[in-house]
Amino acid sequence: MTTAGAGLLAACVLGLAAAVAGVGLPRRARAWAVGVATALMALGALVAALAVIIGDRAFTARLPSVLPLSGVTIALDPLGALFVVVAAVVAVPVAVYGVGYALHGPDGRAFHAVVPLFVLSLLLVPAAGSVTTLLVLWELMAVASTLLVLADHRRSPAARDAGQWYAVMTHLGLVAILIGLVVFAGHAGGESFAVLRARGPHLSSSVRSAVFLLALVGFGSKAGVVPLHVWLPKAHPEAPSHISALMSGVMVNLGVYGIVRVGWDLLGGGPRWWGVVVLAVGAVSALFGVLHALVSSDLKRLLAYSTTENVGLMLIGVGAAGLFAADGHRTLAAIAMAAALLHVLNHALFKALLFLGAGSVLTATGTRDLDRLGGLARSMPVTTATFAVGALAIAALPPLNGFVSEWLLLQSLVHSLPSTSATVAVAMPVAVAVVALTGGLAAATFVKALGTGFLARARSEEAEAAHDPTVAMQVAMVALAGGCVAAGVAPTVAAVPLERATAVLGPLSTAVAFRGSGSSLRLNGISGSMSPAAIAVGLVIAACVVLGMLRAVGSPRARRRAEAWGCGRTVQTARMEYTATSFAEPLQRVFDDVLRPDLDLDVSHASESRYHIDAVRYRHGIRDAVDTGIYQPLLRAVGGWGRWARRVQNGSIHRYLAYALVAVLTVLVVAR
Amino acid sequence: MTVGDDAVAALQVLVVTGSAPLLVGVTRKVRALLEGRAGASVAQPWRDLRKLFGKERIVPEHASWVFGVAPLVVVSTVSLVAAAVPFVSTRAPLAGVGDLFTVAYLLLVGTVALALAGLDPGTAFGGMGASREMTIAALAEPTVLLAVFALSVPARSSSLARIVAATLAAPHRAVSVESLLAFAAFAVVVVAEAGRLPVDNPATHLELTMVHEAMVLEYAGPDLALVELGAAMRLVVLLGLMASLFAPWGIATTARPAQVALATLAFVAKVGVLGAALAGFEVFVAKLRLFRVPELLAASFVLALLAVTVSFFLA
Amino acid sequence: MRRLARKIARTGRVTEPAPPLAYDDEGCPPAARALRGSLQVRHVDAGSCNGCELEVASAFGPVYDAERFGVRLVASPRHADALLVTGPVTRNMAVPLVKTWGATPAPKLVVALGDCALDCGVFRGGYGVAGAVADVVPVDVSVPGCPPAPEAIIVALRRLTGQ
Amino acid sequence: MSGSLYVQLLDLTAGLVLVCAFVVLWRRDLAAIIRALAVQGAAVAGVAAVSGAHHRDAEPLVVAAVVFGLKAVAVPAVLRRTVGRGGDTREVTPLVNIPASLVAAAALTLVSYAATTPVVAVAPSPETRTIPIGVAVVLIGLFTLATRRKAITQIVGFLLVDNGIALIAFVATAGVPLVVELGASLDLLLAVLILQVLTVRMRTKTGGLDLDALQELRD
Repeated sequence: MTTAGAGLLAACVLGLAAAVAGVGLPRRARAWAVGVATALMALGALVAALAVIIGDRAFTARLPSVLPLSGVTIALDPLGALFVVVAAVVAVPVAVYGVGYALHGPDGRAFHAVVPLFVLSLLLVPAAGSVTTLLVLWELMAVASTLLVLADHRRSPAARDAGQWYAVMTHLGLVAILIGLVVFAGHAGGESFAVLRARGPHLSSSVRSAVFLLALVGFGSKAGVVPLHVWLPKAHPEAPSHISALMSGVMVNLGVYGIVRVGWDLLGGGPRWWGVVVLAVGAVSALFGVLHALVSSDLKRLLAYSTTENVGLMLIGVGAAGLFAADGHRTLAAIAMAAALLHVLNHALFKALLFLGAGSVLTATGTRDLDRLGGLARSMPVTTATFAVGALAIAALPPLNGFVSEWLLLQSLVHSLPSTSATVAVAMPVAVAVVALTGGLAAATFVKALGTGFLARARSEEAEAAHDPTVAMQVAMVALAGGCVAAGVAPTVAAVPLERATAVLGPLSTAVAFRGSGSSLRLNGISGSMSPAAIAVGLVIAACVVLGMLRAVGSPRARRRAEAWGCGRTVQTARMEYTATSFAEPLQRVFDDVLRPDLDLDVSHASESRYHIDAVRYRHGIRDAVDTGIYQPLLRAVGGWGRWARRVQNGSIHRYLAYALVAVLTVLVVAR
Repeated sequence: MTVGDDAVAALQVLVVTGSAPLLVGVTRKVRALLEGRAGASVAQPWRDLRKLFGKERIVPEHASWVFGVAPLVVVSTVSLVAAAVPFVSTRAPLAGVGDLFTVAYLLLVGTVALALAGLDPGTAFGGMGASREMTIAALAEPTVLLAVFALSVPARSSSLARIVAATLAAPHRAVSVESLLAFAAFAVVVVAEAGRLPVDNPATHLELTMVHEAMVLEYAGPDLALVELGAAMRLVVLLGLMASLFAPWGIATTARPAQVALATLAFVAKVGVLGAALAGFEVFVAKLRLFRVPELLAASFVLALLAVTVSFFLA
Repeated sequence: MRRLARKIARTGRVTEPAPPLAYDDEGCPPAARALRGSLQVRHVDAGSCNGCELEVASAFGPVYDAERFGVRLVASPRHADALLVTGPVTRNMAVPLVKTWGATPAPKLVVALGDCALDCGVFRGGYGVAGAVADVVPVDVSVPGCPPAPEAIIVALRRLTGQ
Repeated sequence: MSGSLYVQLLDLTAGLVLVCAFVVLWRRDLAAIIRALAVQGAAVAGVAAVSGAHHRDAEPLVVAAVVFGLKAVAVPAVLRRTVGRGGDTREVTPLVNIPASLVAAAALTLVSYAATTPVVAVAPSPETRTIPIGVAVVLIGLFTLATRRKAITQIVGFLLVDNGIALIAFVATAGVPLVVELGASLDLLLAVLILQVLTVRMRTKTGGLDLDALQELRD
């Protein structure tokens, strides 16, 4: 038995054991046992995935007896292995975090039994080797995550609503995937990925396009792309925080995985417009997501919208890769795809970290509202420091990891010109502009989240009394922060795995994105290099020199603490601070036409005189335009249809018999 | 005899650091002269810094470690940029950093650090400044990256050394349509990023109109000196980038000491001329309302977009 | 724009030549020596009638141009070396003045400008007046006059910068 | 004139035509808009002059002189007089706000580039490569007509369309016959004069140049 097989088997066994332990063990031991078993399970899968990547050989296994009719096919190739690595790298710290979180969050038997199953499904989906296997694991993942979203439903009614939305959206997505893959398998004459891969490129173009679009819709709904993202800002804030970390950090990635796997592996790539569609979807998601993240003052909602944004960036990379591949630019395609895949890893690291940070804040203060937080830097130093690393990384600032993938993405886009195709020439400047605007707004968003949520003065008593969470939770956050720094400084380690992962994709095979030479990252085929390590070292040296100079000129080192300068005001309170809402107000005003905020200002005057104001009430809210513009009318229409259906179906047995008669008559007439 | 690459990098940092306060002195002097005043000596900003380094440090009572670290980050990032951009020599002193995208993001690090420090003390004005600064930075970002895009198309690389070398090899490119459009776009961005009129008034005393100044209202003594030095160096770096990208003549392509010395002089002269021009321009314009700034940035964005488009279609 | 350019060209320099520096060492407070030729001033109006403000504005205007001697007005006491206080200290401004003084990093100076700042002037004994500047914060330099002429302000400031 | 210098000059003048169209959208001040229009007229004349100088042909030079006199001097002067008679000097609230119009105009430019690629591909030459600029200016002119409220800016939009067409005519045919250009120019001048008379009458009737006021006439 190979290492990969042993690792996967161990993961499955440990996962099931953890689920059993969750049900069976007494309350005190439960969290520990489940946490340790889950972490070990993730490690097992990590070993398996690394073995596949290092050996550069896919691991396949057929287990005909596990499922009736079709059996289970496991096929872990380097592309899938990369996603398993991402899932495992996030799952280990999350499992550790979960041990500490159990003291504050849901702690029931069912909850502890479902968490390992969810993690197991996340680890196994990229290893699925046939349509049935994929669909079964996908459904396991969907059901498990729905249950976890609902975990807190007793405490918050919003969780029930979120769970409902999530269940509906995810199953509509499943239906799309199901139809797409079944059609695909039907035309290809087999359901294992090997058969699909062999036949996919030779199917008629209409079938291929239909399968691709269905897969895009189905996997896109899981990835949270606009306009299928509506469940995301509802479900992620309500789920327990480490579950949100798994959902945002890992599960949405699997949507991207599905699009890449079906579109550019099984179908073998397609015409130019596939790339353009994915690119457009990515661009819209990135901008829409970041704009809503910018104006959210609920920390977890902000992070959820930022997930939509980051998925958008990944899809820009995937779409650009498809576009370049269709034009025959393999090198550029490989760089764009590598950028997208590297961003998958980076996003998993920092988004999980940020959600864990948000969870720590939530347990310490009981609120996610940035307008009521603040001052945590002094009361929760570890959480603040790790959250700061995550925030700076997601804002794509060097020398952290978000910058590396953004740089790669920009390089691939920029080197597309001069090109002979007008589509490329129009799409690329727009894509660069979108990436740039998204990056700028993301920086503003996370300055807001960090600056108003963690720095400044406490805006409420709860924030004042906060303290860092338990050791297990701290360890998890520090580990992820370390991951962000490591992936930022040494991205060259990822060169080979990315090369092997992109080589799986037919149209991109044999192309190499970048190589590490020394500490610097050198693009292959085009001129471009960047050394994150040099940036980090340079910054440290510069800072040391500056400190040395300060010492040399005899600057005083002691600092006097003094009251903040408030223009001589006699009283200065935290209520005078800029809040998260006020921080985002100028940008919200600039993008008024897109965000369409609801503003409501009531001024009531004193009864004696109109010149004396009694009270001013200002309300302000921003609703998701897609939600209010598309889904609410749709829901109303469905509701209306339901009412009509109720009239038809009133329970009278005679009427039902009459319907049957009409049906029979219709069949007779039609089939005549 | 040749000058080593590390020596060139160190030289660039020294030149930028040394000339930054002088450039501020020059802009103030030009402004004073145009206003009919005599103005302070060009070296006055250096005197101000020398004094500030010896003064007391004050930290607001609710501020965290971010407040103390931010000035260091500002100066470090801009120093690193100064070492990496081919101001004096195209021999790419720090190859891993001398990429236009990297430079743009490194400068953003300084902005973000200062914005966080503005929020940190928990005052109204600090938050206001941070909010405005990030608004402008976010809206300027598309222009920056598209201008980078336009410049990197002819050179087939976003490496600064390559762009400069390409322009040196084909000087007529410097007056091509795309280059002029990119120059115009870049000029607007420089004004916005350096916090000059008409986007921000560095000499304002009214807190409500402040952007950059509002963020640093709390800094005193050596911390303030670092913030001001960082801002001045940023201006030199931005103007130097403009000079290197659009008028790279004089930049050394070999490591001979004479050429390097000449290149240093050329750099100082170019930045001085650009600084004086900026100060002269500032006399003629008034500060824009904050909500008119997006219009200016949209215009610069369009110029940059046109530069990219034109570089493709007229090529 | 063209009109402004023509005006600038026609007007030329209006600053009057600087009189020789009357520098007497004992008149210079020790804190001023640590400043070494650079003085950032935060102006505090503690309850002035605005007469002194006009003269301060004039001292920093084109004709007297205090900036050429290394003096600059700044927006925050944190950036300042000296507080330029005008007017008698009113009850409402006493606390803000103390806070401003506290917010200024050492070494710091206080310049009391005008007769009111020195001894409350015509407002002495007024119901809203808390006292002279020296009653609230330690004063290092006094500039008498009601209001003091710009030349007097310039002389006092030059003594601090030594330029 | 050497080949590369000619291409460069042609590109610069054509680029200037496009930039002026953006300036028209960007500025609110009517005087600045008219100035941009005058510069644009001069640039259109410049295109004709450059191509005439390159092909050593006198006729385009004459056309250029006529176009310059008309588009850079006469028409702006007429417009300036209309503005100078009082009333509003600013386009205060366009139907589409300024950043959005600029972005829209950029999109129009991209569209015109993409749409004219096949046309340029028929006969690629330095002249035909500037056709997209002409098309873009026409589109921006139509956009101005659709989104600006003041009568003056409406006329400006109309003139933008005309400048765009003139540019296309110069570069697509390597020069327009003198007679045709003269005829077209005179028509244009006539149109502007008529529009000016109309705006003056409108101002005397309604007291302003806001076109929304005309909607009330229907009621």
